[in-house]
Amino acid sequence: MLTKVIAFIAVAITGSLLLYGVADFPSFGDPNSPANAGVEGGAPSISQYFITESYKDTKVPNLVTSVLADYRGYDTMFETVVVFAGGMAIFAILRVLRSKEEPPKPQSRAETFVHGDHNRIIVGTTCKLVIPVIQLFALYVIAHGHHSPGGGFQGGVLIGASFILLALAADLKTALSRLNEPNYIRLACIGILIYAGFGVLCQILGGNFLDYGVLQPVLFTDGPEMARSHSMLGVEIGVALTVSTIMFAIYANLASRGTLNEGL
Amino acid sequence: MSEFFEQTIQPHFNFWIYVILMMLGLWAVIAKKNMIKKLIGLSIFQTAIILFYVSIGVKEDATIPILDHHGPEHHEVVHENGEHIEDAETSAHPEEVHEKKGDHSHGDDHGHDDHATDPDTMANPLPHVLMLTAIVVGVATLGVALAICQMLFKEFGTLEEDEILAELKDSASDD
Amino acid sequence: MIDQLPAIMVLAPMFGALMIGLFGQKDHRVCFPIVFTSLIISLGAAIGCANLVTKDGTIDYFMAGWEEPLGIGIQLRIDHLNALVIVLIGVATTLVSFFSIRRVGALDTEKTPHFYILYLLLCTGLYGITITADAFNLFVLVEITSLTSYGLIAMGSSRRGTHAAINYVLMGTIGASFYLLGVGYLYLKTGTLNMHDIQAILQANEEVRNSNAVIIAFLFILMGIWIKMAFFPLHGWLPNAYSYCPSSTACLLAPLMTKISVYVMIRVMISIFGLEWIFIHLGWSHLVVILAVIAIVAGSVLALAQREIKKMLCYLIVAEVGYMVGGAWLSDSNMWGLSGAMYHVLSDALMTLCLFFVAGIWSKCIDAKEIDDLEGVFKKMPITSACFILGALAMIGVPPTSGFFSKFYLIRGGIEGGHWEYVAALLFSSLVNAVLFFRIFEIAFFGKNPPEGHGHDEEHHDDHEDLHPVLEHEVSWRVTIPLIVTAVLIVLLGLFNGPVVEFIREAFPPTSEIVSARP
Amino acid sequence: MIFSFDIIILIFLVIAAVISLSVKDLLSASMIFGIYGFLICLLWAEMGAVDVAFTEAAVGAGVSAVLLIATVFNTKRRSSD
Amino acid sequence: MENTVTSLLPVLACLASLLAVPLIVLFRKEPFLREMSTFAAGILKFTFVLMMLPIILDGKTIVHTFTDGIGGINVPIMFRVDGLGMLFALVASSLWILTSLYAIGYMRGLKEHSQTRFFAFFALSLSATLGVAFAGNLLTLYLFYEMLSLSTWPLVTHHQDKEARTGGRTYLSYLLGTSIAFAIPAIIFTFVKADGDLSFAGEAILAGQDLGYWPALFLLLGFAFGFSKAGMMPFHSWLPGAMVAPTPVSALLHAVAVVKVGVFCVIRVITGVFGVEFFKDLSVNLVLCWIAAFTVLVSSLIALSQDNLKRRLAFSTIGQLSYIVLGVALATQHAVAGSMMHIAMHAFGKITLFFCAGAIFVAYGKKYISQLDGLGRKMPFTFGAFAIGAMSVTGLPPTGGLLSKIYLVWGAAEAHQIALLCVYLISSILNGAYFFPIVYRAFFKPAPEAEIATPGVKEAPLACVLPLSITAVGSVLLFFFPGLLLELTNLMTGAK
Repeated sequence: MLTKVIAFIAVAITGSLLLYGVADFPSFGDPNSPANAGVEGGAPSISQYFITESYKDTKVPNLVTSVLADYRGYDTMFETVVVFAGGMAIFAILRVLRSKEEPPKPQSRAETFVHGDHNRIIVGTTCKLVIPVIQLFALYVIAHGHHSPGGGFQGGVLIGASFILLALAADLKTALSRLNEPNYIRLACIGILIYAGFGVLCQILGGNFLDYGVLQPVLFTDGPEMARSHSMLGVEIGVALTVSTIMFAIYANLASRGTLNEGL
Repeated sequence: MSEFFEQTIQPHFNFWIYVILMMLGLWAVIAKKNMIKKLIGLSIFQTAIILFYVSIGVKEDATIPILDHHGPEHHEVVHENGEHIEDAETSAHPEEVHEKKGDHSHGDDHGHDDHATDPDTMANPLPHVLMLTAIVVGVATLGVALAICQMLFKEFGTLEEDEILAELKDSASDD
Repeated sequence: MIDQLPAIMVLAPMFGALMIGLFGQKDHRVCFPIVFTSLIISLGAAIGCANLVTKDGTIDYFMAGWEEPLGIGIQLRIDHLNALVIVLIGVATTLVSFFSIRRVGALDTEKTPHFYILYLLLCTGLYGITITADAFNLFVLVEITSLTSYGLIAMGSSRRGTHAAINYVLMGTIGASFYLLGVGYLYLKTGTLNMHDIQAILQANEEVRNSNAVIIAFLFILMGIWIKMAFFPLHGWLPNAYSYCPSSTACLLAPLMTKISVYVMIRVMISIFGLEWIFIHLGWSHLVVILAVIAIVAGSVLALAQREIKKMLCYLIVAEVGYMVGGAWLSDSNMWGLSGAMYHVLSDALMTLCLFFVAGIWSKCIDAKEIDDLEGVFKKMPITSACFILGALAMIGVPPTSGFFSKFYLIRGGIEGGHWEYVAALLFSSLVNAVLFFRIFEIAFFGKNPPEGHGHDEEHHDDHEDLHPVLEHEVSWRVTIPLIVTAVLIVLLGLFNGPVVEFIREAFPPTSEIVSARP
Repeated sequence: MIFSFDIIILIFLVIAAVISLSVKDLLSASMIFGIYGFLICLLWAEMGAVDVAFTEAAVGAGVSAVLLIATVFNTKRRSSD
Repeated sequence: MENTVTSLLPVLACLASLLAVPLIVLFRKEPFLREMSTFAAGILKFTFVLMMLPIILDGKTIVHTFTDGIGGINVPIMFRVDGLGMLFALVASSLWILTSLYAIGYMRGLKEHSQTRFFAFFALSLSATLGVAFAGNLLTLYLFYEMLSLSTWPLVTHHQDKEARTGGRTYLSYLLGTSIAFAIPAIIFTFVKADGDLSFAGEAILAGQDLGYWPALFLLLGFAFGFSKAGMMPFHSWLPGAMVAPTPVSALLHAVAVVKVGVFCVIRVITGVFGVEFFKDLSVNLVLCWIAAFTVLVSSLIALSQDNLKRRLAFSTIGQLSYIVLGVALATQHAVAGSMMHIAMHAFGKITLFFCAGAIFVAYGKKYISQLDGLGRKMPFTFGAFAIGAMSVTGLPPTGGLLSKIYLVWGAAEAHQIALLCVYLISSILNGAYFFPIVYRAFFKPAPEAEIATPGVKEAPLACVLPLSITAVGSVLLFFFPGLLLELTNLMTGAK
């Protein structure tokens, strides 16, 4: 009870403070708010720059992609690293490497939980049909991220989800036989390496880290803008690789309590 | 009351809801005893912040932050708000045509240098970018927290905080 | 090459982590060389940057080359405020990596590569936090350090450790979210994320500067950072998390995490909001100093109540955080408090590192977790104990260790700013530290139950046997060398306090600005 | 952006959050949290943040819910609050 | 205003014993070499000090600065030798040689344990003492002050038994506690007031500053109690507690080095921080005077009631230290001079007494005054020296103690403080009252029955007796040849 009272007081204070701050916000949806249009009397805000100039700079119509992978590419790289770090942290916490400590279970608890004693024909067949479609769609999302919503993260999560689906429908072993443990960690590393590799390549060619414009001679593009555009695609592929493998890894560890021998 | 609503709440409706959601989450983190509940609360807390950020970037009558190459949507938006075109000078109309042409060959960047979109017609992309990051961070955190919860369950056989604390107290007095 | 140093510094540990992921899983022996190489590269780059700062002043590095208009890209900045902090991170992480070779053994050896991956990513995060000039990038990097430290703390922990870890996750995430929220409020009011850009806008525009939203933004950023640094009423997660996790983790986290948070607070105060606005317009100085005083006193008293060595040290960290927060908020006209706080970041990191090293060695080698287990340890492990004494003296504040000088500057700031309660709290805490450590010295020197009679009345100990069993208990050089280096650094930092503080003070606005604006 | 639509989703959002936090069955709570995720994804799509919406649909509603459910399976389904 | 000479000599003098520490540890298995290195370091140190003497007598000061102060914030580690420092260094370093000799005899005679540690910390504490003597600014002074507290702790607790532990605890908690609680704030306050200047060179630090009565009083008391090695009541009880240490430690450290460092610091503060004239103008000196006077009387009375010889000596020391503080606090020319002289005079007298106490313990294992009946006939040299030491401390001719007391009394008269003058006189009588019964007992009371069986002279080992004889002779010589001391004190007080 006491915790509830304390919680209520804390929440009430925090909430009223936040609302106090809200009071002099520009109204919702105001296109002239400082965030959207810059502070009154000052320079236009950076988002205006993005809207008006980014296509010129990068030739990528999806502004979110260009801002994500180019202007704030450094952030995005670390975002990928966050995912990777999360995966590694879960591995470090949960993974049981000495399997003899865990007595083998006669029957999967989850199996009875979900399916009773039925076999998995319907689920299995559906998944067999759906998984390739998901993966195909995921590849489209990654590749078409320049033009439509989507990109490395979304596509990566989708690929990861397809593996999760496989693990749910068949079992974890099947999914892991497609993508085993040392390999998914390696793939995750390679994903970030692709990303950071683009950055380092830029450094080698005399630009700053992630300054894709200088990659023009290497990528044989017409101008720095297209070099940026193409590099972004490469970078997104790296992101997708890491995100997909790590999402699957997180699921695999959480679902099997770190033993990786049976899923849900 | 209605005046209060119109002047204070309505223009900031989203912000009010975000505060409410956030406080729900925070309250759950502090007051709930079950770890899973706490984590759901934490996730709600984080999504509330994301909601807040996305709300910053919203512009009335603006479209999604993807430059239009394929035509109709953008025009429709512009048409719907006839006065908007006048406000925002000549809008993006002529350029749109340009783009349509250049669309098929991206390598061809000549002729696009004068391309300029009216910022007011498009949602602010920056908060979206930031929040993509925040979402991913959120799920990574959730994963780690769930992993620790499983460890907790392995060691204590429960996820209720009061039971865990009681057990810790017992083991401390045993020492 | 030279102008790429900031990026190299941040990225080297990350590449190291990736290399371990690629090659270290099968053969664990390649892990340490990779770790060491990448940390040395980072350290070298950090020293290089610091050197450049000394010569040419501030270094700006624009990620992806997006310079104009300010704020579209991500800016890194190394100036006088953080140049020494990055060197500190480099030194500390390298030293701890040595220490961790042996310490990892206590964990699941199969997880060695994963431990090192987390370790290196944490280093990346720390470097990144320190040099970034982008408010949102800071959040991302904070999350990297948080996630890796959750993993490091929870791996190989005991029951208590796991419980502490989940608390840490909850508190840490709320802290980071508060920070993010504050940045959101700021962004909403200013439309930019670059710290210097925000500052320029705030300074140019009085209406924005004094709006509720900006004040609330500051408050929430501050609260977020305070949670991260375990400032007193928000410190709950720290003692258990740091005292029940593996020693090498504690050695890495305890000295660096809280100190980096303090640095972030000072960075936010100086580079985003501006001291003048904080001290004169807001006028929260007295309130925060009083909070700091409470933190110092409470931390000291709680430390006094502990019997476990590591836990005691953890509560001392809580008290030390109070020192730094208080110091940063003293608002004395000459910025002595602020420079003292910044200097204390360096000195306290080294002191904590030294003490945690020793605590780790003790808990491993002679299985001493409580103070009472330390009977006669001085004789068994003279080198370790000597370093412990040095660290403890620094904590108490005995010259010529750095601890004395940081207290000196802080107290000076307290006197000039008229915060007598802060001065009194510092002295009180020094006294408590003295009591605490001499209690340990006594047990370690005498043993718990000393013989009743006189030493010379007993059968006389032959001098020749006096120091005989010494090195039997002393641990390997890989552990003692970092320890000794740390101890030496404590003294060196103390002896060269003048140049160091002078260097740090270059970062602050000319004092006349603040003085003239003072009511 | 349509104001009424906005309001309706927001209200549903709050309801979903409250239910997900108050239901005692953790599996249901996780599922409702998934619904919450989809609602908020809808909201963002409606606000013009399509990329965020897409990510939230995949990550927030999909993966998060799956991870929660996986953990609930491996631990206890009932909670005291 | 002064002629300064930059020289490494003070540093070398300080380092001489510090460098002996590794040697001592190195030769831990060769007792002879170990003790020789102690000895050699002592002689070397004394030589360095002597080499500086002519320069000082020329009216110059020797300065050595380690780091330059940058921008006025950095207080450098600075050595500076002037008359007062010289005087103290002379006393300390000369007595160290004798004490080393004595310690060798004592430690070997009792077959003490951990002798290596003992000698190592002994040398370390001497370095600290000289560091205090040569400190050129408040910070350096404080640094060596703390170093001394810490390096003497293992010496005090040498026996490592329960008693030593309690004594050591009291010792450190008093010394560290007061220095942290009072001295540091006082130093920093001075630093802030004087705008970054802590140097003793030139004008006194605070001279001419705008300082009110109460701040000045608090500052003064902060220093006086902060440097609690001076043993002012109520922070005196560490000194009797520390008497658990082996006698050479008590002798050198608690009659000479440690306690004198305390009063030395107080003198430095009054002359160097406040400046004698300014100090008097502030009229806070009377408060200090009365605290000191109170300490003098009370400690003398307590000493009367002690049966443990070393404890009686300890309380006597407390009283004598307050003489010195009282003298400085009077702030007249002769009183200050008397104080400075008393450092030396009392050092020789008191160390003799402690040596005697140790010698008695080595030879007969006796600690209590009531056991000493008739012992004088068995140990004529020891008790002869004891008598001389007692005379010197009491202030009777022909010993040096008389001179300093005359100066002190003269100073009191100069300041028109008749009451304080009376304090001096009364306490001198008390001194006599607690010392001479011991001498009387030893020589004239018949020995107890049991011990008559072994008549004849049986002194402590030569290494013990020789030093105490030398110091006793030294006490007498100082009466006849006080020229050097007078010259050095005159350098400080500015008298012709």
